[in-house]
Amino acid sequence: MTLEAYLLVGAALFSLGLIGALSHRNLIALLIGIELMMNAASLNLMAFNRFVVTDPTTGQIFVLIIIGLAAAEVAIFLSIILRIYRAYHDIDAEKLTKLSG
Amino acid sequence: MLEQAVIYTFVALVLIGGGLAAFSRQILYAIIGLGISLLGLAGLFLNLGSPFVAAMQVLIYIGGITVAIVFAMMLSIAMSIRPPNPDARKLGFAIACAVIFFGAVAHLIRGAQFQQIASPASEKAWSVGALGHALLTHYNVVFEALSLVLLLAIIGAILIARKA
Amino acid sequence: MDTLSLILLTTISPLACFIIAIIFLVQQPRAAQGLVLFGSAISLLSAIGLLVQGPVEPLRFLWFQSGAIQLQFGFILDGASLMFGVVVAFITACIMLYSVGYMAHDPGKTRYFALLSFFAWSMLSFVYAVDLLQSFIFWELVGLSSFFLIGFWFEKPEAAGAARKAFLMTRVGDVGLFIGILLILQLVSNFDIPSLLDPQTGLSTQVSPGILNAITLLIFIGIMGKSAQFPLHTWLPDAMEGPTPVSALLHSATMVAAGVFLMIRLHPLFMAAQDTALIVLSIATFTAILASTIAMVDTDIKKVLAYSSISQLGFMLMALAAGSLFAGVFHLITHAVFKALLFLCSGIYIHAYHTNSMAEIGRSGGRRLKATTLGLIIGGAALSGVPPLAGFWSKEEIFAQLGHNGFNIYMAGAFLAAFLTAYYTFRMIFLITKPDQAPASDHSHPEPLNMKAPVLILTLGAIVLGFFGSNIAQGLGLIPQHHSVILMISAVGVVILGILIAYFDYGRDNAPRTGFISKIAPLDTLFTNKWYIDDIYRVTIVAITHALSRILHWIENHVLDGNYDRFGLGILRTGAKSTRVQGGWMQLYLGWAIILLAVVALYLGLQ
Amino acid sequence: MENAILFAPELICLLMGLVLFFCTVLNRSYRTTRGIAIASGIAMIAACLWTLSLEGEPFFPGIYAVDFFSQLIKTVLAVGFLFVVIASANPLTVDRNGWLEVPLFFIFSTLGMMMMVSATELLTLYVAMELAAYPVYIVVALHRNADIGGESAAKYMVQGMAASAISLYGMSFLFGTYGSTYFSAISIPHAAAHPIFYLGLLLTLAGFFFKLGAFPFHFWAPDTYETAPHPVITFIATVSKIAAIGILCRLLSLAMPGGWESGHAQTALMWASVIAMSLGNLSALAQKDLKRLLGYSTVAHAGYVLLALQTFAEWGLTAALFYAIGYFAMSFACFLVICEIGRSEDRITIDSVSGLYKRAPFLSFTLLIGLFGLIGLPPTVGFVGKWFLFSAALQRGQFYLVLIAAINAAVALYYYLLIIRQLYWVEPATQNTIKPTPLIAVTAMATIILVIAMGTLPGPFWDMAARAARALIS
Repeated sequence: MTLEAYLLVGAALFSLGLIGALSHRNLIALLIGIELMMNAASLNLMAFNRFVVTDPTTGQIFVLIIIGLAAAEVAIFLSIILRIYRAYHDIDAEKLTKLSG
Repeated sequence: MLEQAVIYTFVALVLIGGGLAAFSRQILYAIIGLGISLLGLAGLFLNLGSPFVAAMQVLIYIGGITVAIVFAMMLSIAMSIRPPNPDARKLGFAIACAVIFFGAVAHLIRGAQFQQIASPASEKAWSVGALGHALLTHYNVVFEALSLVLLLAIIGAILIARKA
Repeated sequence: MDTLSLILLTTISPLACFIIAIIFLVQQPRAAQGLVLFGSAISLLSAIGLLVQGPVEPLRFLWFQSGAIQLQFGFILDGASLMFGVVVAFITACIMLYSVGYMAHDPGKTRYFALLSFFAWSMLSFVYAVDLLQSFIFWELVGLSSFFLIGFWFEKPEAAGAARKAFLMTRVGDVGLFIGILLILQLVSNFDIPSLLDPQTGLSTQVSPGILNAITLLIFIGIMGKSAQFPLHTWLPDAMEGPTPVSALLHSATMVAAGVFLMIRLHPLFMAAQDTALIVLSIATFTAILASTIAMVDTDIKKVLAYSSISQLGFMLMALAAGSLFAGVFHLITHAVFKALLFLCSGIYIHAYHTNSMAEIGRSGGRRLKATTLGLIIGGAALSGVPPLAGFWSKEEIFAQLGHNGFNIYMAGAFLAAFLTAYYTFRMIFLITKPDQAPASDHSHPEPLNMKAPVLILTLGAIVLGFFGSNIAQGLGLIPQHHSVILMISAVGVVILGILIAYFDYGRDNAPRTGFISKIAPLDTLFTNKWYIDDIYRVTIVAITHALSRILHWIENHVLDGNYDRFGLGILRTGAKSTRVQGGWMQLYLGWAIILLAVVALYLGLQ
Repeated sequence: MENAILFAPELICLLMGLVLFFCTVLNRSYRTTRGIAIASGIAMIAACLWTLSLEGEPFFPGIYAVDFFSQLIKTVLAVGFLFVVIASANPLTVDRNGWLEVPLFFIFSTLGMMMMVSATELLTLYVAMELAAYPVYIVVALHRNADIGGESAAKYMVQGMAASAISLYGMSFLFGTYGSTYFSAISIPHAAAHPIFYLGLLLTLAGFFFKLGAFPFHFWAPDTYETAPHPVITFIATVSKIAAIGILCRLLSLAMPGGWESGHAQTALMWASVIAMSLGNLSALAQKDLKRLLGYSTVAHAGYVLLALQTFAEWGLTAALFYAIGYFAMSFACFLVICEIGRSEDRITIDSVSGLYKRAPFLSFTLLIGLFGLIGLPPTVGFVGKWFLFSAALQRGQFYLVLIAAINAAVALYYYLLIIRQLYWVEPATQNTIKPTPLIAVTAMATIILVIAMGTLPGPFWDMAARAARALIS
């Protein structure tokens, strides 16, 4: 596969993530959508790493760091979901309407 | 030929998994979709020459993050059993946004000329050893900062999820 | 003493007093009062010292420099600023002295005197400013301090409202001025006033006439706001809610005078911009007539004086726009003195009888306050232009200038305004001195000496100041316009006519005590309702602002926060199913941002 | 050793962070923890000042730059941290269980921001950005009401995560265009052949626009401002703004040579600036909640800063830095007062400050000065700062842009004046007076002095900003 094909797959994955992040009502589903978006970036980095860059370590490390940060992010976000769940017994994003006023 | 078929299978996994994650109304299916998609990505990473990153993707992302999401889902299961009402307008808006964005980016990608290198770097540069070396020389700050982020995330997660 | 220390003493001493009073003397109002008075006296003496020394070259200091841009700070010491500086310092001193009595029992005395001092500092620094940006800074500070002083009695809701109105309205003008200054920055990158005005190398030689007209017009918008010219005049009568000494200060030598003084400062630019000058002339004439007609029917003494200020400011701007710097300065100075006098007199009446109504003051026995009534009559006569008092000479100069340049229509307007001025002034005087019924009881209110003294000093000023016209012209380096005898006689005739009608309406023994205008009902209604200008604002600008803010509120709640039913994207069905207003829906935010990014990205890609 | 000196502010930040961590482990009292945090703030300031004139690269070359720009921003960040910790005395709106950890998260977030402004490489920048962001997500969630805290944290975090995912996606394109993550490799003239470079830069900037609360990623600002605990929002509104402006300056300085001429990036930024200031000001008009109002006003001020940055000139960069420092002081003055008067209230409406003049004269004076600054009245830094921003745009001949900004500044007067009216001209609902502690009074005094001093004697501050801008460009 060519670089362009990889990039297009990445763009498609990003767009799918976008759909997930924009259409779902459940906070966990939102998180999944955002994870897809981040993975699209990872795919881009790896593809560039293969086809464009002379020193291939940079892209790989970038992706590893992304994985690590995603883990941290998910930990915090899931704990927030639990906190909300305790308060509401519900994790429906659209019900988070108390804030508007 | 077979190699091509394998790659396209991975691509198909990525996209089908992504589609499942994006469109499924059942959270469990969405998580499974994410897992499939990540698995396909790991395959692509492998194909792009980096078995180590592929392994990490499987271990941490699929083995760790996805499982954590499943646990969170189960802890708040009461709400995720009932599939929320499909909302066509909201989905339509999301698809419209995504299509516009994809169109724009795809257009730009097709128009771009990247300076591709003639031949891939030596086997040695792709080795895990080189990766470890770079992580501890070039990117030592990044590495330290990442560990700090993880520490903070753990403290924070405990603090937030703790019962009052 | 050298010029530098004198000018520093003039401007800095009020500031120093302000800082010391506001920080250290909050608990000692008497000490604060003494200090502020002392500072004001120093300021006055050094301003006089400067005047005696005569005009010198401007002093300039570098305030800030970076690359090509340099901002300077300094003092311009020509005839206009020297003379007007003395007037400002003098009137401020008088009003402070007067305030000692007027505010004797007010709990916020320290704050009051500190603010007065701050006001004096801003105004004096504005008058002496050598740099246009420096002028603008102090111009803003003048507005700011008047905002606080108008709203000084903040327990009264009217006072708070008036202060806000004054601030907002003058700010509308300030935006114009600010944009004008920005234009100058962009065109010539130079704010030094003397070099901007230079006939050989100044602004008028560097830009096209159209641009010059635009710049001066923008500056004039600022002047309109500050000097309360139509249509930005409505804040000024409301500003009467402040303490009367503040009104006196605001209307004579500081706030409103700042606008006129800016035009004096930049007079050559306005003369080079022919179209602007004509616009200024028209607006000023119209304002002079408009304000006088409202003053004819108002019953509140302070409101009458306020409208009279608007009208007299119109006279000054007329003079300047018609081309006579001298007439403008002269009228500014004489007006400062007699208008301060009139306000101080009205303050004594209000203080003594606790009413603003002229008829009430008359009935309560206003004329028993001898010194005050003397001041009122002299000041009123000076305002009307009765020879040989101050106002006569300065107004004469304006008529002469208008006649000299052949502005016949404007001349007619000026005569009409002068007639109306004489009429409403003497209406006020007769209402107070010849009440329709004898005062009921004689509870005499003595006029405190510290209130009486400024009145008497200013009365003297209103009498003699007119004779110093040639000195003022000399100070400016100008020659006064030759007065034609016919013009003089007709001007006096107009004034006498006004006084006679006022006497007929209000002054004689069994006068009808209604104005002649009440016979023409539509006009009477129009004037009483202040030409409906406030109401027009209410139904236009205020309503538009409210509508706009409601629309935005609606957008925030419905479009951005995602109530689907109102969401106007074509592919989305609109239905009345779920009408509940949902707020805080975050995904729509994000979706819009993504679409925007995509559009920008496409725009970049298609280039 | 020399590297350690260059890295001193961050090192002290890190060490003191660990000390604070042990405080939480040993469960010391909040007083002790806060005392240590204050001490660390002072130590950080000292370290920043000590390293102010140093230059160098403490780590692998090209990753991390210490120059006057970074050290100046770090100094402001350290001051901001100190001030926020002082302001968060007795933070009743924060979950009682989380009090001890609040300074800890603040200090690590500050560390992340310090690393952000020194980062000269995409990966470092990304990690530093997340290090700065995550602790803030956590403290937002630590509201004493689990529902409010959870909600606002979830919203804030979803927006933040999405923005950083977009940013990351953009970075991947930057990486692809040049084959390197080093800023030194990324240059604009080379980019003319690469429209995809602009896509990358645009998407990367999106993340920082999120931080700055600038259009089109400003949506989180009002909601989060309204609901987050007061000390937390003080931190977000002051410290993280400085960091965001700093990193925006660094990124845009990449595009400095040729950025103006090429037009694309400039056009996009210009529109972002115009829309941000107009939308922010107009939306603020209708607000009743004081913090929400200030949230919209932040959006508007981000627009003013972009006005200078879109000139792609050294002067504009300097003006933006100068205004950033001034804005820090002005908005801190406002938020300090909010922290003080709203100790026990979740929401501060405009009515909450009614008659504050009688209840707390000094605090209301502080708020007044802050508001005067935000309005842009002389002699505060708001006036001079706006003047510099405007003249930067005028030097590029963008008169109409400045015209829009000037009209916007006039519109803003209206809603600020509403607050001032409540402050001074409305009778207070309650009579209980608020007496700030000496420490808070001194902090308020320092803020006021900073606001006035920068407005009356801008020279030294401007020179510093100019030096920083030069360090950035060269």
